[in-house]
Amino acid sequence: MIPDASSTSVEAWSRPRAPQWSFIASLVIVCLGAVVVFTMTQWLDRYAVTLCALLLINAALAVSLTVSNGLSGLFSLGHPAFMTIGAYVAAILTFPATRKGTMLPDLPEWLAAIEAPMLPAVLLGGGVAGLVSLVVGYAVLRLKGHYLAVATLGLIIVVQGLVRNWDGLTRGGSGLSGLPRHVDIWWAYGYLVIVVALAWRIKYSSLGRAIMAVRENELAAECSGINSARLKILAFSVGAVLAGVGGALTAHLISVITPGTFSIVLAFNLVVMVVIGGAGSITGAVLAAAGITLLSESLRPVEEAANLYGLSQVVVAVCLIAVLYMRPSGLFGSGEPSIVKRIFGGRGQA
Amino acid sequence: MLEVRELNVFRGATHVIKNVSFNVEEGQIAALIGANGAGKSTTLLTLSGLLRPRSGTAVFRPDAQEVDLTSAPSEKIVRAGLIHCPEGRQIFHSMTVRENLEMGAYAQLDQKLVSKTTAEVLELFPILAERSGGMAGSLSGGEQMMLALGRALLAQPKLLLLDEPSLGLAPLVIERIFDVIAELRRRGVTILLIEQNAAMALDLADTAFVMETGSIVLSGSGADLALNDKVRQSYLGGAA
Amino acid sequence: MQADAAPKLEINDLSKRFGGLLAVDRYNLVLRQADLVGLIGPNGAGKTTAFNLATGILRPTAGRIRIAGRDLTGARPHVIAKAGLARTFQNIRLFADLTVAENIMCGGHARHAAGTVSTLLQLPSFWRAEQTLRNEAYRLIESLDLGALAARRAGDLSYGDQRRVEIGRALATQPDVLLLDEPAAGLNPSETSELMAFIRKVNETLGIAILVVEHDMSLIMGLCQRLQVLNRGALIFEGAPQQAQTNEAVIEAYLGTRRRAKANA
Amino acid sequence: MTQYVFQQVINGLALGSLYALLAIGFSMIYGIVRLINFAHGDLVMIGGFATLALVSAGVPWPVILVFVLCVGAMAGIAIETVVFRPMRGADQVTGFIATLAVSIAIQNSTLMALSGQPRNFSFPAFMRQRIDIAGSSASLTDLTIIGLTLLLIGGLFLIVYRTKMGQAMRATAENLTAARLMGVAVNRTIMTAFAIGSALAAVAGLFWGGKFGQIDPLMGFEPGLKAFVACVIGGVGSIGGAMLGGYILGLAEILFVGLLPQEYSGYRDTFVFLLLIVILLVRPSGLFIRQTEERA
Repeated sequence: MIPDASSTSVEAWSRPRAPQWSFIASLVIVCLGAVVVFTMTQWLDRYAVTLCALLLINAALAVSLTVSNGLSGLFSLGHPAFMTIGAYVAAILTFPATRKGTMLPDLPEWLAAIEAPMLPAVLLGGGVAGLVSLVVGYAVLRLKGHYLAVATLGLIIVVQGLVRNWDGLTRGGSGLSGLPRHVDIWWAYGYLVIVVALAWRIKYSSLGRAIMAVRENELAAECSGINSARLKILAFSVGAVLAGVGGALTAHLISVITPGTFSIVLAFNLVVMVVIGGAGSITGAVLAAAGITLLSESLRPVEEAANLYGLSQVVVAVCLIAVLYMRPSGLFGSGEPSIVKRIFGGRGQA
Repeated sequence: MLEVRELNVFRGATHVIKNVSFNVEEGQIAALIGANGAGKSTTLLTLSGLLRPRSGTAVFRPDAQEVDLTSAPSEKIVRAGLIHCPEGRQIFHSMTVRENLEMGAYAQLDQKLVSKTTAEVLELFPILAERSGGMAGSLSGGEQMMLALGRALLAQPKLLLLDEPSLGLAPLVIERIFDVIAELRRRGVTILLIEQNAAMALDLADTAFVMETGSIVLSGSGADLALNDKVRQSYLGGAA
Repeated sequence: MQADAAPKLEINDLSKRFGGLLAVDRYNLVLRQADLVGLIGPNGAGKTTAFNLATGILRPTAGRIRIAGRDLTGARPHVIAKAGLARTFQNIRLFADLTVAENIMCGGHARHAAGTVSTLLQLPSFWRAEQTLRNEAYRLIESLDLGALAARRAGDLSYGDQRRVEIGRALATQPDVLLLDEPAAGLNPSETSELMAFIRKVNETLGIAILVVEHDMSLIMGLCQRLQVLNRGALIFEGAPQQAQTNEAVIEAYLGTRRRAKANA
Repeated sequence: MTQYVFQQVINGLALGSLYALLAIGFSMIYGIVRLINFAHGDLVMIGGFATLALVSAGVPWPVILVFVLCVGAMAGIAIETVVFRPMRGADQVTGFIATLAVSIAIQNSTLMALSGQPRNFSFPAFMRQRIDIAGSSASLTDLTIIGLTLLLIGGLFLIVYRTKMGQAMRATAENLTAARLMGVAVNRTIMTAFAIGSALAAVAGLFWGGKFGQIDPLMGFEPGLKAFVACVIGGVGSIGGAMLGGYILGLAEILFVGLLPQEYSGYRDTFVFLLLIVILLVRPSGLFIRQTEERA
């Protein structure tokens, strides 16, 4: 019954490979970004560079939340929990062995002796966060909508409580300060590039389509042979691994980690970035993260001068409510602007 | 009593009701038949003020009043006497039978009239008197339908919109429900009826409209439509 | 095409109880290759519940479901779908925010998609899998005459087009058995007759066994080789469609008694 | 030992009263508009600061109690009409994000206006005395909180189960469409539910300040979350369940701290939220509501 479509038209319509030049375009843009970063390191002062690094990490975190929330339609607020886990794991590994004896006297011998380099520490941090997310996800992802949101909010409090009370391993409420400053803006930039590339690859693949299908209609997805439980855990855990890495990088950028460093306010801010950018839109998440970080940083001097601490959060909250009123699907919906898609080869459209 | 002109209703981006016009005269039973998804329930929801049309007019004229159904809030429409008994019965499961009936009389201020009507309803459906203290959710499907009808009657309907009263009920119960509908007409209630069981609906109706994909494609007296080939083909189970 | 005599779908004494209500009561069905069976009954008779049981959305209280000889009673829907049972829904359930092409490609995901690692690293096997998915989706889109709509957002399509896309997505899973839940609801008569031709084509040329629930009697009578009538959860009739029209129990439960009274008069 | 346990139980009941007051409002609002109102906890803070302002103006306590009820009701109505009503009909997650935003906005506006410095807060001195009951003693503050809470809850039950408005509220909560078809003015009904729930939360703020002696702009966060846990324990949407859930949570928390060795007391909140996750998984519809399978 199926008419034999001529092979040329099949190819024209259905060529999945991104055109060669879009790979080159991506490379060019990555290099251009690198040039911008290099210029920054030359011209800006240290504080400003650190701020830019934080901005890049925030953008990457927002994109990772786009994978675990935006594509899958899950509503998890658990990112700060995974960041905390990743940060502590990495920090314990990289902490100078000479100071571990005094600050963390209860560490097991083998841990106390380790003084790991940054890269393996970060990867392990992400890995442990990922493992935790598998266990938690198995339990929690059966919940729907705002039940999941509150359960993951509870997860933040559980993780913070454990970290605060597990003195021997974490130094409790006072946290770990004086972490080696292994992370600079280049790490942050590399992290952003990798996260965006991974998110893009997932989104524009059969895997990503299936995850979005679960978001759009779980029952229909299941009845089309898609294992929705597995895909939800996958999306949740990919986000958690990336969050763990982000947490580890942030801790080593600001050289301190406490149980409260990654708080519920951060969860809120990340969700705002995803919602304003458009749930599922990678470009939207990057732009919204940059915009919101810049907005709240530019309000900081005002807060300090006028003694109005909290102003930036009020502004962010009001912006969010305004977006929910006027564009409930965010700036870009769940898609990508066509120009971005043309450059990077978005292959979702026919 | 009811006059609908050029009504257009959208649900999201979907154009569900397309240029629908019809009249229901006082004292009549009008039937609206058609396939699932043709837009019948949407029409009723629009008339009772729960959905707003994009364009068109719908006017309800009980006695000397005139109510614009496209703009009046639903509570005002109810007070004017247009009562909608919705699809799937929609009784309040976790409230008692008595409380459900009280909700029917929610918009009524005249307590004397309410207790008189309550007595009438309980006489019409003795089972409701028997079960008045029990939870409505524990009633059988047929009893729930009677409760839904009783609740609607307590609202003192001048025009009663009935959405699929036979849904999921046994044939005997359906006949009982249809007897009640006929009885209501005798008491002067005007009725607009949606019914899957087209044969029974056409048998009872003074006028009838056939709806397909959001438009009214046929109209006429119930008896005429029952003899119409197209109607027989599509809704009455083929040529008999 | 040589008809395969082994049943593709076999349902034995399937029952489902919700609280005190027996929604499906010992339902039986055997579908062989290229069968085309209709299931009718009043609203609330348990037709959709039977579909939900067969596709694993609900777990049966009792009874067995075998697909191509495999016992899949109580299996999850995606397992059942992979085993060869596809369906459509009474209230269309498309992936509204995805394009028509993407919707159809989702149907092929279970059979063709590359693994997670292969996807993340974009290994050659990933590109091969994507190519296969695309080619299949393209052929299906051509044969369903959806070419002009391929890049449109599924949620923006008309009712009739959405129905066709949903059937296309079900076919993309390459099923042995297709369950259609009120496929003609909301279609006008000319769309309905197109749909009938299409269902017949799928049934005859692909050899897919089809069970269709429908209220539109012209579709049922014009299409089905065999008819089942369900009332209050139980089968009250199974046989040729023409016999159903003269069957007392069926007339009583579904076609209506008053009509008969009128016909006699 | 019995003396100690008795005091712990009274303490737990007092804390449970606070949770119950909050959880009831939370549950009413969820029941009627299916919205998890994250900003509900911040009404505790508003109630606390309103009390403080009235105390420093020298207003007598019974008047303060009435006033705080009114302030809470008005705040609830304001939040409902300005933010939530325009979003009614949006999906649950959108609504939840909006309540999160409202909460953050309220907290930070208060921070801006009043700074984050905690303020001392105290009931009149005589409230600190202890009362002897059957050989054990309990603080008058705790007993007052328990007593007044029971009164307020009793009043609420009267409204909900004995008045026409209450009946309309229950009907709307169960089936909004059917309630509209009965002629219930749902906007007014929903506003009333918000007003009552928020008034109870504000009074909980008054009690909270009195029990713990301090208030600050971020104080509402923790009780807000715990009220949600209490609701989940009792079954979200059920008023009686929310009340029981509040008392169970208060008692469990105090007994967890009071009966386990000292070094575990830091895990109090961890315990509460592990409890939440376990209950969500085992009995998502709560301990007191029978599980039913939906007919798909």
